[in-house]
Amino acid sequence: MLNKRNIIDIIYQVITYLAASVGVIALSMIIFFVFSNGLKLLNFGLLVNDYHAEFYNGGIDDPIFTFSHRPISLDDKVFYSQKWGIGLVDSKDREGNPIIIIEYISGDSPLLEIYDKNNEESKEIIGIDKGFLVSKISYYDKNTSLTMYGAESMINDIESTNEIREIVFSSLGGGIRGSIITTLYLISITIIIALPIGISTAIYLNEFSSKNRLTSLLRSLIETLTGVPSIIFGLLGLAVFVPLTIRFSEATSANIVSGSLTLSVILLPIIIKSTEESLKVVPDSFRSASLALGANHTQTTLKVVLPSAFPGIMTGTLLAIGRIIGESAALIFAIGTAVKDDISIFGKSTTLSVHIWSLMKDEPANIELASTIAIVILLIVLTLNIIVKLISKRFIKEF
Amino acid sequence: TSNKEDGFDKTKTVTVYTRDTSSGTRAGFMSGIGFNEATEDNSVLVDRFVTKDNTGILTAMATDEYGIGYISLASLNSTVKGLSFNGVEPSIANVINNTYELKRPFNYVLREYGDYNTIEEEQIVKAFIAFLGTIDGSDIISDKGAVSLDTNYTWDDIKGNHSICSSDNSGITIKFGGSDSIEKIAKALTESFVPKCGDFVPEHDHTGSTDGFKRTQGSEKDGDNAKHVGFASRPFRPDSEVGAPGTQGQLAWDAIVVIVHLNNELIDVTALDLKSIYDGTLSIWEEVIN
Amino acid sequence: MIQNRRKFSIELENLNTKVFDMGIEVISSFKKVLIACKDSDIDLATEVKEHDIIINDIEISINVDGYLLIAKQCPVAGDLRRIITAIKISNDLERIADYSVNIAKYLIKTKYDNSVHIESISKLGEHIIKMLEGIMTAFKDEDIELALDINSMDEILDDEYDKEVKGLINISKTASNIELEEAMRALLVLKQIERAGDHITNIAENIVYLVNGKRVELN
Amino acid sequence: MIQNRRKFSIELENLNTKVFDMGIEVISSFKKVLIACKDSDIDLATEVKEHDIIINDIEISINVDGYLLIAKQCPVAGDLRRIITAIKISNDLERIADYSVNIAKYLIKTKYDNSVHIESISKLGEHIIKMLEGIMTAFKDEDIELALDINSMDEILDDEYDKEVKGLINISKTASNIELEEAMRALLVLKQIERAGDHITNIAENIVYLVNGKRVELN
Amino acid sequence: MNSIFEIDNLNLHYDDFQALKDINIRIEKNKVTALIGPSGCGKSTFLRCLNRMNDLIDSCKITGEIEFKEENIYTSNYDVISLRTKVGMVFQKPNPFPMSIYDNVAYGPRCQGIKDKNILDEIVATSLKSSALYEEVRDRIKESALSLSGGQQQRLCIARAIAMEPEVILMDEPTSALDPIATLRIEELMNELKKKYTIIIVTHSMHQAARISDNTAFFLMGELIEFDKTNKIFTTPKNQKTEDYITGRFG
Amino acid sequence: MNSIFEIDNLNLHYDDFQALKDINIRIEKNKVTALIGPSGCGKSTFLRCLNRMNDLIDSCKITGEIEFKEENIYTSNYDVISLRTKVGMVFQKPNPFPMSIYDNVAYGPRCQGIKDKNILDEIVATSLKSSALYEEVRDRIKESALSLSGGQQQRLCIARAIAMEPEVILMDEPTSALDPIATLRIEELMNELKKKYTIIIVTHSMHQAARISDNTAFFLMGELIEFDKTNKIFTTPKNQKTEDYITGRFG
Amino acid sequence: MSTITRILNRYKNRRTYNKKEFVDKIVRVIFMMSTILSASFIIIIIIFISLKGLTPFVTSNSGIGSVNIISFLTGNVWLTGTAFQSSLYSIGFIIVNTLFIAFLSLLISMPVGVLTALFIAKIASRRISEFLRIVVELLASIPSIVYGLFGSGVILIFVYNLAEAFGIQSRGGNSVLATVLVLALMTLPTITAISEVSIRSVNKDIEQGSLALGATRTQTNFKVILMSAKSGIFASAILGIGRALGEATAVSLVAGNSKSGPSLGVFDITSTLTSTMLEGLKETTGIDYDIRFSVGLVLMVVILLTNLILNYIKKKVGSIDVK
Ligand SMILES: Nc1ncnc2c1ncn2[C@@H]1O[C@H](COP(=O)(O)OP(=O)(O)OP(=O)(O)O)[C@@H](O)[C@H]1O
Ligand SMILES: Nc1ncnc2c1ncn2[C@@H]1O[C@H](COP(=O)(O)OP(=O)(O)OP(=O)(O)O)[C@@H](O)[C@H]1O
Ligand SMILES: [Mg+2]
Ligand SMILES: [Mg+2]
Ligand SMILES: O=P([O-])([O-])[O-]
Repeated sequence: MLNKRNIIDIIYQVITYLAASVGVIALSMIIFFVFSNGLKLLNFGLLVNDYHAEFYNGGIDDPIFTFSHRPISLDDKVFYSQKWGIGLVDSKDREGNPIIIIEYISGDSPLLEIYDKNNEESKEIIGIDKGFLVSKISYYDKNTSLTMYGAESMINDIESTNEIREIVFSSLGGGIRGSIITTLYLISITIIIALPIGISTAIYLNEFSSKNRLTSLLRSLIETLTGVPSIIFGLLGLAVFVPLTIRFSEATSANIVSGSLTLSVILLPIIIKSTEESLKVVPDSFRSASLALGANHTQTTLKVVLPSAFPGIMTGTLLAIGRIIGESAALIFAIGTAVKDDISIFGKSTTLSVHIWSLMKDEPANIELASTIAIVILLIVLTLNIIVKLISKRFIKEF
Repeated sequence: TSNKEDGFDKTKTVTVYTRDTSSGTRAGFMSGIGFNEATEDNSVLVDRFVTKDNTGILTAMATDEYGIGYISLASLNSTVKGLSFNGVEPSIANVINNTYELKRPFNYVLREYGDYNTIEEEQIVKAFIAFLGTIDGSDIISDKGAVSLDTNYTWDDIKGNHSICSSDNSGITIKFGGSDSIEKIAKALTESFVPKCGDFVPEHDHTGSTDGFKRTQGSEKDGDNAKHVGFASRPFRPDSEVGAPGTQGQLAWDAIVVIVHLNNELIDVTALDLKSIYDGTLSIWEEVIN
Repeated sequence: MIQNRRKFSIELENLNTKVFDMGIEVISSFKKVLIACKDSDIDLATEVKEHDIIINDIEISINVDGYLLIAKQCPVAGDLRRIITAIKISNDLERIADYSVNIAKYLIKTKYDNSVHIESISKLGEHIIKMLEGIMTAFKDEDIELALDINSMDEILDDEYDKEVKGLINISKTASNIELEEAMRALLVLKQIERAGDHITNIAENIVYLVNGKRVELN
Repeated sequence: MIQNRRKFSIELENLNTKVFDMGIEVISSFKKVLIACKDSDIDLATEVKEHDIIINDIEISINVDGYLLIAKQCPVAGDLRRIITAIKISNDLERIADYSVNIAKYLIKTKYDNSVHIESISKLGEHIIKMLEGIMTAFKDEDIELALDINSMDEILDDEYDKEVKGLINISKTASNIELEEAMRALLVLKQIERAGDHITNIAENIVYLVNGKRVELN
Repeated sequence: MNSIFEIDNLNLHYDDFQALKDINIRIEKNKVTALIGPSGCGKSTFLRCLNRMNDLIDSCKITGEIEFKEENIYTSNYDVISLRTKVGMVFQKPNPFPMSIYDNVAYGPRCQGIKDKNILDEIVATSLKSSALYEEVRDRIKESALSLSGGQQQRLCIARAIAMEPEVILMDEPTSALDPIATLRIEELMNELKKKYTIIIVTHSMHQAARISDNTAFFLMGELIEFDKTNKIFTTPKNQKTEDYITGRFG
Repeated sequence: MNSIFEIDNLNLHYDDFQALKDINIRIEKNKVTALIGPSGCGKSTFLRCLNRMNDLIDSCKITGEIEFKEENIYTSNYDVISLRTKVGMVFQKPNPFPMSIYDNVAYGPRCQGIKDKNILDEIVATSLKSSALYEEVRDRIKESALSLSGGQQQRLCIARAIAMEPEVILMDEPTSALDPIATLRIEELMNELKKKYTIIIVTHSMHQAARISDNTAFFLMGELIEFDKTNKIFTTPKNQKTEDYITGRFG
Repeated sequence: MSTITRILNRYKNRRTYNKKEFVDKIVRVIFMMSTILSASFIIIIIIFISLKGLTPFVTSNSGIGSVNIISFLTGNVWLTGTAFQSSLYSIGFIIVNTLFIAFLSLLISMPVGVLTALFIAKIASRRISEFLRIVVELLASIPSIVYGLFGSGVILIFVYNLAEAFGIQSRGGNSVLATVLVLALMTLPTITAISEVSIRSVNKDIEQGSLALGATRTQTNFKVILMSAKSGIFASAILGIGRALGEATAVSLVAGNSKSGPSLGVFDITSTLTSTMLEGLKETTGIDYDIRFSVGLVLMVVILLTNLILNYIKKKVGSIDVK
C-alpha cells in the first residue's frame, strides 16, 4: 500500500515539476528571446537620444586639397579618400538601416571648411567630426552618392570629384528618449486622473453606499468595464476624448491627455477592484473604533480606513502602471503613433509599447529594436516593482 | 510519401500568402498580375490562403518552404528569394527602365489650396511638394528603396521660388499621414527637408492609404486628425478620392516582388502563373515549376 | 443537558454520597456505643473506638475531594455551596463520631455498669439517633423543613440534659458515693450526647445554606 | 509582579486579617472570662456573653468572604488553602469563643464563688491564653514549628484536666457537698478550657495544611 | 441607585429576527456592569445600543427607550457623534489604528478639532497613565502601535477611549483575544478605571464577570433573565436558568 | 508507569534561539497530559516535536531523544508520515478543509489509499460518533464543513484525527477559539477519548488544565519546571514558580 | 476637573456635529459622483459601439442593403464574393474559432500556470520563488505585441516544424495551435501570478492539518491547497480567458487570418473576432468600417457571456465539493 502511495505521489510530483518547468521555461524563453534580440542595441545613447536625427546641409565653395595619406591605424573596413582626407565606414543605425559613418577626418581636410548651407549669409562652419553620419553627397556633375550604395562607392565618387554641391550630415537618430518621457507622462497623468476617481468610487461602494439596487447596478456596470477589450477603449478614446481635449485645450490632435483619459477608463475597474479588495481587508473594527471615538464617516474613512488600505492600493496602482506600460491597442487610437522628441502633454507623441507596435508595422519589422524597447519596459516595471515593494514593506514595518 | 530531396518537395501544396483587402500592395500586385477582381475580394482567391502583413509575409517565406507571397521591393532581403517577374529581375534599374512591370505608384495628396490655417503652412507644403520633384528629393526616395521619378533640377535651383524656406519656421507644425508603407520615405524626406526650410516641425502619423485622402480632403479633413499632406501607396480611387486640381500627384514607384523560400527551385514566374496560383488553378508546386 | 459537565456532576454526586455514607457510619457508631452502654459490652465499645479511624478517613477524603473539586472545577453558586457544606457537615459528623468514641472510651476506661442511668441514656441515645437519621435524610433530600424539625428536636435533648444535671445536683447531697459516681458517669455520657445534638444543629444550618444559600443561626 | 492580581491579593489579605482579628477577639473574651471567674464579676461575664455575637458575626463574615472569593476568583493551590483554612480556623475560633461564653454562662447562672479552685482555673486559663496567643502568632507568621509547639502544649491541658477529674473523684467520697459542688463547677469550667485546647489542635493542623498543603492528624 | 443608563422596554429586531426582547435595566454609575450569556444571546447587540453603534446596521430596528443621563438617545435629533464621545467603546480584538502610539491616543481629540500640540501631549500622557501603559511605552510613543503586544494593544485601545474623557466605557469581550496574564492586567485596570468611569463589559467568561464586576446581567435568547449584584448572581442566583448557566449546566 | 512517549534531554533551537532546554519527560498512556505555561514558553514547540511537525520549520534544530513506543522518532530513517498517522493533531483554530464533512473525515484514510466506499463510510460514521458529532451532522454529512459552528468544526477536526485511529492525539489550545459552552463540550469529549487514546493538550487556561488533565507539565522559558499529577500541581505544587503561575501572580 | 477635561468638554459641546454631519453628506455626494462617472463609461462605450455597430443592420448602407443579423451571426465566410455586399459579412465561424482558441489556450495555460504557481508558492526555495515571482510579475506587464513578436519569431517556426514532423503541411505555422500557444503564453503570467497569490494565502492551518493527518506534501498540495485556493484560481481563469478573448495584435500575427471556417484542426489557419476587427480597420470606409464595430459589439457580448458563465460555474464549484 505504501509503495503504491509512493508511486502515485511521485507521479504527481513529476507532473508538478514538469508543468512548472514548462511554465518556467516558456516564461524564460520569452525573456531570453527579448534579451537575445534586444540586448545588443541597448545602450545609454538609445535611452537619451532623440528619435529624429538632426540634419545639416553642408556646402563648400572652393576646396583646397592637401592630399593627406591614409593613416596606418585605420581599420581595413574603412574606406578612405586621400583628396578629401576622410575615412568612411558602413554601419547600421538603431532601426537596422544602413548608414555611413565618418570614421576619420584628417586635420587638413577641406571638408572642415564646410558651412551651413541653409544659412547662406553667415556661412557658419559646421565643424564636422568623427562619428557624424553622411547621408548623401551630391555633385553638380553626376549622380548623388547615397547611403544605400555603401561607403566604398561614396568614397569612389568623392575621390573623383573636385566640387561638391551639397553634403548632408546627420546625427544618429532612433533614440527612444521621447517615448520614455511620453510613457512617464502618461503614467503620471493617468494615475493622477484615475487614482482619485477610482479610489473615490471604491470608497463610495465600500464605505458609503447602502446596499440597494442602485449600488449593485453601479457595481455591475463598473465590473462590466473589465470585460471590454482594449481596442474598443481605443475607439472610445478616439471618439470621445480626442475631440474633448481638442475642444477644451490647446491640443490639435490626439495627445497625451486624451491617451491618459482613455487609459484612465481602462484602469478604473482595476483600481476600483484592487482598492475595494484592500478596503475589504481593513478590519471592520477600525471603522467601529473610529466611529466609537466620535469621528464622523469622513474622518473615519480618510484618517483610518484609507491609510490602512494604503499598501493594497499601492499594489493595485503598480498593477495599473504595468497595464499602462503594456497597453498598445487602445493607445494606437487614443494617442497615435507619432514618435516625437519634444514632448508636451497636449501634443502628439507615443509610448514605448506603441513605439514597439510601430516598429512592428515597419516594412520590414524591426524585431531587434522592438525587443530592446521591451527590455526597457521590463526594466521600468522592475524598478517600479521594487520601489513599490520597498515602500509598502517600509509602510508595513512602520505601521 | 515524401519526395523530399534537397529539402524541397515539389509535390507539396502551394501556400498562398496575401495582404488584406485594404492593402495598397495587394492592389498593386493583383492589378500587376491581371487579377483585378481580387483586389478587394477574397472569394476569388484560392482556398485557405493566409492573410498577413508585409513583415508577416516576409518572415513567413523564411520559414514556409512551400509558401508564396509578395512584398515591396524595398523590404526584400536575403532571407527569402525574390522571383523574376515575366523574366525580368526585380531591381530598381529595371523599374526605372520600365521593364519590371509589377509595381505600384506612391501618391500624395494635399489639402485644398486655401484650406490651411495659415498662409505659411500652405507655402511650406507647396515647397515640400516642389522638393519632392528635385534631385535631392528623389535621392532620398531612392535611398529608401523606392523608385523615384525622373528629374533634373535640384533644390538649390528652385529654392529661390520658396522664400518661406528662408524664414524661421520652427513654430509651424506640418502634419503628414496616410499610407504606412510610405511612412519611412516620408520621414526621410521631411528629415532632410526640415533644415532646408526653416526648421518647421513635421509630424508623422501614418495610419493607412485611405486616411491619406480622408484626412486632407475627405470626410475627416476638418476632424481632429486632419493632415496637411497625405500619402497613398496605391492609385487614388477614381470614384471617391478625386481631389481638387493640383493637389494630388505621384512621388515614386514601388516595385512589388514575389517571394518564395530560399529552398524553392523557382526563379521566375509569369503573371499568368501567379494568377493561377492565387485563384487556385495551380495548387501543387510541380505544376508551377514545370 | 448536563452532558457538558457530566464528569463534574458525577464527582459532586460522589462527594454527596460520601457525606451521606459518613452519616451512616456515624449513626452506626452511635448505635453501637449505646448498645455497648446498655450491655456494658467493652468489646463493642472498643470496636466503636477503632471504627473512628474509618470515619476520620472519610472526613479527610471529603475534605480532599472538596478541595480538589474547588481547585479544578471553579464551582460557583449551588455547586460551590454543595462542596463547602460537604466539608463543613463532614466536620460536624466527625465531631459527632468523636462523641460516640468519647462515650466508648469512658466505658472502656471505667468498665462500670451503667444500668442505673441506662434509661435516660437510652432515651437520649435513641433521640440523638433519630435526630442523626433525620438530619441525614434531610441532607439527602435537601429538605429544609425536615432539617428545621430535627433542629428543634435539639431542645428536648438540652432539656433532658438539664434535667439530668439538676437531678444529679439534687442527689449529690444525699446519694451514696457509688450512686454519685454512677450519676456523674451518666452525666458525662449524656453530655456527649447533648454536644452531638449541637453539631446536628450545625448540620441543619448547613443544609439550609446548601439549599437556598441563606445563612441561618439556629438554636 | 503582584500587580496582576492586586485586588485578589488584597482581599486574601483582608480575609487573613479578619481571621487574626477574630483570634484577638477570642483571646480577649477568654481573658475577660477568666478575670470574671477570679473576681466573680458577673458584669464582665455578661459582657463576654454578649461579645459572642460579634465573634459570631466575624465568623460569618469570614465564611461569606471566603465563599465569595472562591466563587469569584477561582483560587487554586496556596490561595485556595488560605481561604479554606480561614473558614475552618474561624470555625474553631468560634467554638473556642463559645467555650468562653459557656464559662461566662455558668458564672452568670450559678453566681457562685470560684475562689476555691481558682488556682487551677487560673493556671489552665493562662495556659490556654498562651496557647491561643501562640497559635494566632503561628497563624500570622505561618510558622509551623510554633504551631506544633503550641499543639504539644495541649497535652499539659489534658493532663491537668485529668488530674483535676481524678482529684474530684477522690474528694467526692470525703468532701462536703459544697466542696463537691465547687469542685464540680470548677471541673465544668476546666472542661471548657480543655475542649478549647482541642480546637487549638485543629487550628494547628490547619496552619500546617495552610503552609505546606499537608494534612496532619495532631494529638 | 445612581443610574447613568435607564433602559425601558427595549426591543430590537434585525429584519424579522428579534435580537432583544423587552429589556428593562438600569446601569449604575461608576460601577462595573457585566453582561453574560451564551453566544448569540444579544449581549453585543445590547451593548452597541448604548452608543448607537447599531445605527450602522441597516436591518436593525429599535423600539423602546434608552436614557443616557436622563435624555433619550434614540430621538431623531439626538447628537449621535457627541454621544459616542461620552460613551467610549473597546472591542474584542485589540484594534489599534496602524499609526504611532501617540497618534492612536490623539486620534479622538484630533477628530474633535483639537490641534494644540501641548494639549494633545497632555491628553496622550494622561490617558496612557490612566490605562497603566505609560511606563511601558514612554520611550517609544512615536513607534507603531502594532509593535505592541496584544495586551498592551488592548490597553492602548482603552487609553484611546479614555482620551475622550468619556463617562461610560463599553467593552465587548475585551480580553477574549488575550492570554491569561494580559487578561489579569486588563481586569486590574478596569478595577482602577471604575473609580472614574462607568464600565459595561460583555464577557464570555463567567469567572471574569465574577471577578471584576459589581453588577451582572444575564441574557438568554434576547431576554434579560436576571440582573443583580454580582455577588448575588454568583452565589445565590434567583433564576434557575442563571444558575444553570453559571455552573455550566446549560447548553 | 506505562509511558508512550519518553523524552530525554530534548533541546530545540530556532536558529540561535533555544526554545526548549533539556526537557525530560514521560507521557503516560491513556491519560490526558496538559502542557501549561506563559505565552512563548515553548508549549507548542514541544507539542510539535512529538509528531515531527517541526520538520517543516527550516530553522528548527533538535537534539536529544524522543521515543515513541520505545523507538526514537528522530532517526533519519524513521517513517514520519506513518508517525503522523499514529500521533494525530488538533489545532488551535478549527481548520476543517473546505470540503464536505464526509470528505474531511475520509481525507486521512483516503490519503492512506483506502478507496472502498463501505470502509470509508464506516470510518466516517465511527469517527463522527466518537467525536460526539454524529447526531448533529448525520443529515448533512455531504454539506460543506465550513457551514458548521466553531465548536462543531473543532469536533470535526477531532473526528478527522480519530479517523486515522491514532494512538496519541496532540491538541494545541483546541478550545481557545471557542465559546465556553463549546469548550465544555470539547472537554467532555476529551474525557471520553482518553479511554482509548493518549491525549496531550496545550492550554492557556490553567483551569482547563486542572479540569481535564491527569498530569500537568509546567513550562517556563523553554524549561520544564514541574511535571506531576494534575491534582498535585493545582493543590500543592512543589515549585514556587508553578504556584506563582497557577495562582496568577506571575508576569 | 482637569483643564483637559474642560477643554475636551468645550470641544465636545461646541455643536460642531451638525457641521460634521454636513461634511459627511457633501463627501458622500462627491464620492457618489465619482462612482456614477466610473459607471457611466460602460454606458458611453455601449452607446458608442452600438451606434456604429448597429448601423449595418438598420440602415441601407448607402444603397448596398442592410446586413441580415442572423446570417451575420451564423454564417461561415467573411466577405467573400464581391466586396461590399451587405449580406456577406458573417462571423459565426469566427465566434466559434474565438471560443475554441480561448478554450484551448486556457486548457494549456491553466494547468501549467496553476502548477507553476504551486511550485513557486509551495515547492521552490524562498530565493527561487522570490525570483520567479518577480519574473512572472514582469511578464504580466509586457505589451502583448511582444508576445506576438515571440509568436511570429519562434512559435510559428516551431509549429511549422512540428507539423512537418507529423507529415502535415502547415501554412507557415500559422494555425490554431500557434495562436493557442501565443495566447497560452500570454495568459500564463496572469494566471500564475493570481493563482500564486491565492495559493499563498491559503491558511497555513489547513496545510498543517493535512500534514498532521499523515498526508504527504504532494497529497497536501493537490488535495487541500489547490482545493482551498480554487476560487482564486478560478478568478485567474476568468481574467485569463478575458485576455485571450480580447487580444488582437499578437493573435493576428500568428493566426493566418482565415476568412472562412470554422477551423477546428490544430494546424488549420484561423481567425478571431479581434483580429478580424483590427484588420484594415484604418483603411476602410462605410459599411466595411462600421461592420467592424458590429464585430466589436459581438466580442463584448461574447466576453460578457463567458464571464457570466464562468462566474456562475465559479459559484457552483465554490459551494460544491470537488473531490
Ligand atoms: N447584523 C446582524 N444582522 C442580523 N442578525 C444579527 C446581526 N448581528 C447579530 N445578529 C443576531 O442577533 C443575535 C444576537 O447577536 P449578538 O452579536 O448580540 O450576540 P452576542 O450575545 O454578542 O454573541 P457572542 O457572544 O457570540 O458575541 C444573534 O442571533 C445574531 O445572529
Ligand atoms: N518558527 C519559529 N522561528 C523562530 N522562533 C520561533 C518559531 N516558533 C516559535 N518561536 C519562538 O519559540 C518560543 C516558543 O514558541 P511556542 O510557539 O512554542 O510558544 P508557546 O508556549 O506555544 O506560546 P503560545 O502560548 O503563545 O502559543 C517563542 O519565543 C517563539 O518566539
Ligand atoms: Mg458578542
Ligand atoms: Mg502555542
Ligand atoms: O500595402 P500598404 O500597407 O502599403 O497599404
